[in-house]
Amino acid sequence: MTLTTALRDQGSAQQSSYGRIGRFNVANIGFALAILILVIVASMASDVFLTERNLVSISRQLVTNGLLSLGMLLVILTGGIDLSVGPVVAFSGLLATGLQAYMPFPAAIAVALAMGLAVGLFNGFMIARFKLQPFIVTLATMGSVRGLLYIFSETPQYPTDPLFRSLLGGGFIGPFPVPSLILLCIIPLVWFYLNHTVSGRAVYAIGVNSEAVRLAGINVRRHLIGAYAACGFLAAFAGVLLASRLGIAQPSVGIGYELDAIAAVVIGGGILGGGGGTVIGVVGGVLALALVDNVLNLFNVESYYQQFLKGLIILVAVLARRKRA
Amino acid sequence: MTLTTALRDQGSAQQSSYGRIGRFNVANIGFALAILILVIVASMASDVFLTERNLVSISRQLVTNGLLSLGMLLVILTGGIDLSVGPVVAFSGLLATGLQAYMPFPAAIAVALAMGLAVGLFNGFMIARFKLQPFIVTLATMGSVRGLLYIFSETPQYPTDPLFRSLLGGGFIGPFPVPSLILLCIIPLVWFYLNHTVSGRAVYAIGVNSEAVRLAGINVRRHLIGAYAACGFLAAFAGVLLASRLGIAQPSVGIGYELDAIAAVVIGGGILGGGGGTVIGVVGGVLALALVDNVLNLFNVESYYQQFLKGLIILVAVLARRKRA
Amino acid sequence: MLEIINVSKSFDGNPALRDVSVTAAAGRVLAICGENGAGKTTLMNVLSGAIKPDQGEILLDEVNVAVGNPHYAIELGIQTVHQELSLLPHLSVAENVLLGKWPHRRVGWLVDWKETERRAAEVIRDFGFEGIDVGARVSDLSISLQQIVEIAKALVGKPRVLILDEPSAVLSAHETRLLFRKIRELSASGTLVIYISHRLDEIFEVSDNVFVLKDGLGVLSAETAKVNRDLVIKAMVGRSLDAIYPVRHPNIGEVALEVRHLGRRPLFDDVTFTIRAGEIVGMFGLIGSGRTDVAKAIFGAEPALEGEILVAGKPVVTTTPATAIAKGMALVTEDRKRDGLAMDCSVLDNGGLASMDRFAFHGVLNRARQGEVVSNKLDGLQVRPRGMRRPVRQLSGGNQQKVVLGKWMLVENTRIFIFDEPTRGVDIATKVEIYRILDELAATGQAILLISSEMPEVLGLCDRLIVMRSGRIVTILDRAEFDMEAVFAHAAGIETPSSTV
Amino acid sequence: TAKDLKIGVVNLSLCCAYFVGMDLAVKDEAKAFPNITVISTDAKGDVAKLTSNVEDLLSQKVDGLIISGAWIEAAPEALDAIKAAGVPVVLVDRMLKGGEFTSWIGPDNYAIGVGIGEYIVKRLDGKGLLVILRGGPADNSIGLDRTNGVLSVVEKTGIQVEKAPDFGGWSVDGGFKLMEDMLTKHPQIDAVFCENDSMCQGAQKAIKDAGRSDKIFLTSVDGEKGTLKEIMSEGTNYGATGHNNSDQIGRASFHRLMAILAGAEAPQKTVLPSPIITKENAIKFYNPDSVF
Ligand SMILES: Nc1ncnc2c1ncn2[C@@H]1O[C@H](COP(=O)(O)OP(=O)(O)OP(=O)(O)O)[C@@H](O)[C@H]1O
Ligand SMILES: Nc1ncnc2c1ncn2[C@@H]1O[C@H](COP(=O)(O)OP(=O)(O)OP(=O)(O)O)[C@@H](O)[C@H]1O
Ligand SMILES: [Mg+2]
Ligand SMILES: [Mg+2]
Repeated sequence: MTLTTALRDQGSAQQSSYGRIGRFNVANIGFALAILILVIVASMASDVFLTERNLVSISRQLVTNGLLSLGMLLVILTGGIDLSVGPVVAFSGLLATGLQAYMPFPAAIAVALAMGLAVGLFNGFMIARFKLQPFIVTLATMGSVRGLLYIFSETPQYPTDPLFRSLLGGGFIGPFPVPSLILLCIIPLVWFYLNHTVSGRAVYAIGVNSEAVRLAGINVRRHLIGAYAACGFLAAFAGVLLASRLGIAQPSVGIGYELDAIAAVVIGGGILGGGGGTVIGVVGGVLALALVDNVLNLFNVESYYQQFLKGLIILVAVLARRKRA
Repeated sequence: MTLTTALRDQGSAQQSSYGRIGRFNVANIGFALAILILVIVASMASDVFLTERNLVSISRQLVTNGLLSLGMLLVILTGGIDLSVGPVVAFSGLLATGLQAYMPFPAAIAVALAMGLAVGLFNGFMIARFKLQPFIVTLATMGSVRGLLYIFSETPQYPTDPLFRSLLGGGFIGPFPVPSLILLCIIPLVWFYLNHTVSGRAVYAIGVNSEAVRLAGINVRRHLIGAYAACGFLAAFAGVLLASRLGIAQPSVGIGYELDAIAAVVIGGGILGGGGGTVIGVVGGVLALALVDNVLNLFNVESYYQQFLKGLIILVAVLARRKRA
Repeated sequence: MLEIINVSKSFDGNPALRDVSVTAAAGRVLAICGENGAGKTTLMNVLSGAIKPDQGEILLDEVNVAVGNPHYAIELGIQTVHQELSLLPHLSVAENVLLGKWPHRRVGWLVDWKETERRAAEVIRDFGFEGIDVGARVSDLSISLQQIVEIAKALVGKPRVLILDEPSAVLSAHETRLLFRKIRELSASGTLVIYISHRLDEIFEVSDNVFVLKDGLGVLSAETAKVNRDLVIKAMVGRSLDAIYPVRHPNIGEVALEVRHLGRRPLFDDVTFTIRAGEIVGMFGLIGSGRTDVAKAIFGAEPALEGEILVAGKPVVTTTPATAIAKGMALVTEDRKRDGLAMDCSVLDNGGLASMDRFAFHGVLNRARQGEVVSNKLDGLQVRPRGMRRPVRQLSGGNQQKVVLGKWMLVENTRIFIFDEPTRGVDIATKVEIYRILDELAATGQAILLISSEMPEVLGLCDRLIVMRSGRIVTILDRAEFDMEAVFAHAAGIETPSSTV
Repeated sequence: TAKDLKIGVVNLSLCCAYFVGMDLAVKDEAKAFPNITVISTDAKGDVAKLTSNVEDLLSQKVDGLIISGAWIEAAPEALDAIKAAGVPVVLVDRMLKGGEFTSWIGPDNYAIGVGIGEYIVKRLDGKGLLVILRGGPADNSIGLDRTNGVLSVVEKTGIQVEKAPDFGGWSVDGGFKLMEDMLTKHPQIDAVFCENDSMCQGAQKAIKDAGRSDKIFLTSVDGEKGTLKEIMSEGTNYGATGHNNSDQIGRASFHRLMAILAGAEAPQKTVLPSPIITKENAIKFYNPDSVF
């Protein structure tokens, strides 16, 4: 046995006892088990839960929060937060549909994505350049972008090109909905970015100690801005997919979306302020939230009780994760 | 020259540039100036700004955010955050009005305040005992309390006792509205608590380094729970005053109030994550936000442009504070 | 008076203390020695109530204090100066000193600020530091004065047991002397003082008894007078160390770094010196003399405002660390917790942080190769415990320091190494290793600037020595001119007959 | 030498096309009169902010107020303050309880619900399963009235009613998601009623994606441009919408206020007719240039 393999073995043995760093630690396994139990209970208690129809529904419903949560993960890893994703979703949908009257729909989509990128770049720039608190910067952007999008259009916009819906949000490849497939492609991309690129590793480290990263000769500002830009871009992308799935873009959409995304990241083991969070955890968090929604609806739980229970479930989820960690 | 004096010289040289622990530092003075300029410009540009009627309006409008921001300050000083204040405001209003059918209104108010205290204690307990992240705990409570209050009453509640309105939210002492006077009394109380009580000092210290505070033999858990309890209590109090001012308790009220309160604290120099924030700063922040709202209305700025501008103004406010700090 | 009986503690299954027993009497000074990670701090954490032991008890006059409650320990008169600074930087000195012991008027929850300031001033004055203004903000004090404040916290009310966990690491010789005076005063009046330090000279100077921990086991417990340096080292390290400093065979080449009239007032001004390839140049000065600021300026972390920097004879402009690294510089920062390491990240990520480009192709990392190279390097530095995925937070201080060294040694094409207090808080065996590494680096033609506050270290290792005072270079000495008294006189600004500026 | 007039429009919310349309209609009517200024405010759904906005407008000495209370039931303090200031106020759309007002113009949401209910009963021939998607939250009296209106008719027949347990938030995506869950749960659905058009627009897509468009028809309330177009289109399963013309209501409210300011004795309550729009009559109501 060579030295390196010895080290590696040791590494994997230790993983079990050290939460955050490992990919498959106890907390994650417990979490996966909890989701599995939820699925089993649901499929026994409700005969429609495991139908193709319902699974397709769930897989489409979690796309928006999935994309937002992945972006939010990047930002939370740097120690930040992005409250402005909700309005970006709404604005992007309006642009992607409303501009179809003036240009082909791919161009409209490009404008929408560019807007998301721009908002993200702006957030990142203000935070990185002026060392402002991410919460307050993105809170301000949240208000401003919401104002802007209403200035752009105070009424819903409808796509004019039918392909916009049938190719993207409303499309299917075999039995699989296109938006879900897109999300499925983006998840490993983000994972690869975080784990196998210089920039991704820097993002992880910046959230823990940005001064140490800077002194290691890494351009902290660039990676910080990059994380916010990616988050804005993903939010805009989510907005395009949402509008194309619904066949309409409403200006009032997206309120509270940022909280859902943050909840998914934290339930998945993310730590606000940086230093914790994995793609697999986020996927679990998004899945858990979507399943809870779906199951509560299938079990016909009244709206207020749903809201009440959802709060409790979030609490139990973070408690359980803590206990096992 | 001996060594100690050499050191001493350097020590005192450093000090003069920072001054004593400043209650009135440069950033705060600049901030006060900015508010003053806003007031002067507004009173020159609008002939109604300085009318008694408008000043009374402003002073009543800022009561809710004033109380919430003071509570939020305590929590932010400990390094936390409380997202659950909005539903507490709504629930408290419902209890204080709805229960008047069954008991005299002071008893109904007592129940409402007790509810706020209980929510705060719950938040604090979960955060202090289980070391959970405040953001996610209070996000969960936010949902749960919102659900609960709808379970309590799906429809608005109206006060039955006319004194409830005329003594509290709707009352005047001379030209001064009662709620504003109450806020005016609570501000120095919170200041006194933070600066002159053992618990207040502990709150300041916990946000900076809670481990150090624990090692100094201080019961961190108790003071942490206390801060959340106070925040919940103040939110409930704000809810009672609001319901009594409006003459109606609406279950859906309070959405986004937590963000306004956080914005006021941060604009006033508070630091999310602990270690910064003063009562005087918060008062400035609350005042600034209320003035901006009022002035934008008086200047007849369209709703969406208001929203856009408000975001920008928040950004400029924190930027300006940073520059001077 | 104090009986530590069979105390054990492990973290995540790794034992930090194994069945440790030791006793000490009132009025004595007990020194605890051991390598980094031996368990010294853990033992003191048990005693001070910061953590609860897995088993065993600690009796203070027959009362068990090992219950994991700091408040209880303080009530019993156990006062602790923790190894990590635990001050609240934005609060005043007075408040920090009396944190948790705020004096109050009549009602228990009302703080009496006048009394707070008065008592804090009294404690600090009795300690010998009248110069510290108790109204000042702690963050405005220099690091060493902050440490004085930290110690003063433990002196409020007469402690029955005073624990000092490496208090001298950031203190100057003079301040250390005042501390020792205080220790003697307290022990004379019946306080048991427990003193932890990696500096054996201090141990022999101040302690009555010495207790040595190795890998969580108590391996030596004796009266200080009855043991000698070698015996203690042997107990700590498990073998003797014959030579602390490597014998230098300098092979000095071209000028690698030249600094001309560098300034960033008021921190430092008119700093001019050169370092040649293969040379170790020391930089000595009192704490706060501006050495770190010079290092940061050269490295572009906080760029200089005046002057120029030449690398291999060519002027360079270092505005960011990245540009400095590109010119072949590396800076091992003095405060590893604040500037050196991302504590929650893994050993691998920290070790590989500065050299990622080596393993990257268009920004995509070859993680397998990176892991292999980093773990080889850290293994060569004998970082313990091994395991690349462990967060560095869980390593002891000395091992953390080795990770920082490894991080910079992995960067390719480095010609100039700046070490800022590389041996602070590091045990004697690791120090020897670090000295060996410095010597080896020099032997491979690197130019080395060694900033240190430890006189023996700079005298033992350096080829030339820069002495700084108040942000200016007072003198630069060749090895032949090295003389402890003279260097100290220069640094402190005390006139001596031999001083030449 | 005409006197300048200042009119305040107090909107509870400008979130959605319906309310925006009303606000724009008032401004549009006012444009014709050079000496009339309209000041419009947005309370973002919060009754406290609405009260503040009323106070701010009174500070500016407006001559008259139009309040679009949207989904709140009452705003006593706001109405009291207006009364104290002696300014006439016209309520549009929502008739606020617990306070005095000069005049109200709006639809009767309950009646609209009844109309839709009758359409559903007729088309289902008194049997089948009707799914109801509510906007929420429960203190939203617009939705309550509409649903209660539908229920008052439907419950007397053999039609089964299933309310989606959660609220759709009045939005397209909310309707979409609720409908997906309901489609999963109920293999046989015959009709859908949504408390507004937006939710049904989402629900329609969900039904289409489930391949059940030919078995389920949709009904809603509002008469948005998009919905009207859909109802007119060939082979659609969008059955009917209750016409709630915010443009018309907005214009009417402006003229009502003008009349009051001119000294006219106005009726205190005016219900605007809300016809049920189906394929047959949709063309009469469709205006491609309208905002709403
Ligand atoms: N909180 C912790 N979690 C995990 N391991 C820990 C923790 N604290 C200490 N350890 C481990 O326990 C062992 C003893 O550490 P300790 O801090 O007591 O050493 P020390 O003798 O004080 O060393 P140093 O001289 O570097 O201060 C080390 O191996 C360290 O890695
Ligand atoms: N009170 C303080 N708070 C935070 N940082 C400080 C403080 N005092 C000094 N520093 C920083 O710590 C570093 C120490 O620099 P200093 O000017 O004290 O010179 P030094 O000779 O390097 O001192 P040392 O011997 O401690 O290394 C500098 O980067 C300085 O900016
Ligand atoms: Mg230690
Ligand atoms: Mg230094």
